[in-house]
Amino acid sequence: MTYQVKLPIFEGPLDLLLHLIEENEIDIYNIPIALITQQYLDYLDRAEEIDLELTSDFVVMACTLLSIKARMLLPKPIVEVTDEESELDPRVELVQRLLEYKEYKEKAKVFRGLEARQAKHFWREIDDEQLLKKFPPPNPIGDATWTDLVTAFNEVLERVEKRAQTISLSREEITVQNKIEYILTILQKKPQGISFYQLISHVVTKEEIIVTFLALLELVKSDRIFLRQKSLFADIYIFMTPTEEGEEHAYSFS
Amino acid sequence: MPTLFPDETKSIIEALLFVTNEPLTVKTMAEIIECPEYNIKVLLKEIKADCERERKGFCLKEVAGGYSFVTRPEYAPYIEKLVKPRLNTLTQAALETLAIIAYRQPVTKSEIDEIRGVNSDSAINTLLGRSLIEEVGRKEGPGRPILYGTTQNFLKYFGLKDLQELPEMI
Amino acid sequence: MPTLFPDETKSIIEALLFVTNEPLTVKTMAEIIECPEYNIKVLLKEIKADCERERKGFCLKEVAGGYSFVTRPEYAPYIEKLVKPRLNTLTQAALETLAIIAYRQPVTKSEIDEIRGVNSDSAINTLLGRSLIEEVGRKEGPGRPILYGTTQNFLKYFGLKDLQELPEMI
Repeated sequence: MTYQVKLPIFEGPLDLLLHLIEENEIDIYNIPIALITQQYLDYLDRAEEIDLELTSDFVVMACTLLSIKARMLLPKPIVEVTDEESELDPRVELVQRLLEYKEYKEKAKVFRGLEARQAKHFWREIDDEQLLKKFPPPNPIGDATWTDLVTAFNEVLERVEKRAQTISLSREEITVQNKIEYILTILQKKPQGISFYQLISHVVTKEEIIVTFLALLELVKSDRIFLRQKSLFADIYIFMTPTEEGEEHAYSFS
Repeated sequence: MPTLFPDETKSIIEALLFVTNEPLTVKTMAEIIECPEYNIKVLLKEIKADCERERKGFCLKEVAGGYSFVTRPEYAPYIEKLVKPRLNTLTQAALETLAIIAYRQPVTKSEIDEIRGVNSDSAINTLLGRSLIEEVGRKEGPGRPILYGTTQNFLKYFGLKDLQELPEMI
Repeated sequence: MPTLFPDETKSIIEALLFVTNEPLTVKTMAEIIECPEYNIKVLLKEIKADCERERKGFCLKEVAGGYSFVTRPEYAPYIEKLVKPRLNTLTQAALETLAIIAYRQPVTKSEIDEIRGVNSDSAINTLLGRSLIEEVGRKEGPGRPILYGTTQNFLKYFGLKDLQELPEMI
């Protein structure tokens, strides 16, 4: 018997964020970013666990949240009092996007209502064939000429060609889980450690860098690896955490 | 369905007659409304009388064992002015379908659908109704689907002597 | 065409409304009947009132810039037994995308993606396929992206008179 985990599906990262905000009854202008980020990441974890297809947009938003969280944790630089207002709240841009999205989501709800109302109105079925018998046109082709016929045929052929040319490119799915496994395999081969830049040297997409970073955070959190950095902005070195038994244990989400 | 007042039943009959262009039998209406056929018959008489008395633009007509709303014959000149332009011109879908049949005949509906990428049922019906295409046989194979080809009428209206005259495709 | 009595003009309007399932504009009716638009408007009001008073099975509705007879919503359960129900309802993603296009038109795909925070390709394709939106031009600038807007069918689908009705929706 398969056990099915029910997880609400969201239209996108903003939809998920709005849901979390509503669920926690939070003031949208004053989002407790640490709490929301945690809940957001939890959702992604669970979604990945039950194999829900999430687009990279969700991962990008996770990074935005982490970046806001980081900026809010950083001590405010001591600035001499200037004329300028105190620095901008890092959440402002996100709040703006959420508010705008929320507005359209509500409008979509109104459309849903109109759609239901209209579905109860039925239009008269008109049978043009019957009308044709009653009002036979003087000329069954109207003002069409054979040129129109050729044009129409050409258009169809062009469409066929276009359809044939459209190759569906499968999006490379990079999950945090996969990345974690990949990092652990690399580290087993390199007990001397590996640098972050080495880890992402062959990576081409922004998404994959982000996923790599998330995987590292996850591994640090579960104490499977530890990081070292010689100085500020220097390359980050990644090492496997030595286990007491001197052997590695299987990674698991918890 | 809840119990209905006669007036309400009458309105429902009107709604049913309005929405479809097929003649409706008393039996069908009685089944849908869940009421005796006798009641339907009485109400149909009333509807007919109402249309006459109020000189509506449409009247109730008994045709082919059923009932149907039809427009008053004396308004035909006005209706003609409204529908002629619509009936006269071939839609893009009909034109495309006709072009495929002309160049690929004999051809089946599913082959046409395949080429156009959409269902061509209504376009084929239009073309049949205008006698621009016709059934020219059946294809061998499962289901023995109908094969379509163009008619003499098609050649006549496009001013072609025969199919060889069809402009060659680029 | 001969000079008509107002009652006759009214009947002709009813007849015209009976043979089309697209909203008829006052202008079209006035041209066909050869009478001033003002008279048509007055008579349309009368027809609307008649339908209400007599509780006909259908009523006159102002939609998508024209007028059309549609069945009364309360009889939908009976009508659904007779004719096939309407197309599937739109998905949440399609509705969100449509809401953005309706209020922001003309708008590009990337502007829609930006607001929704996700890719809207498949939602846009669904809406194009159902003729609820269409290309209305190209935006100046790099890549000259396609601009989308809503169609007449959009107004018909949601039962709106015109786009002016939109801002009041909330």
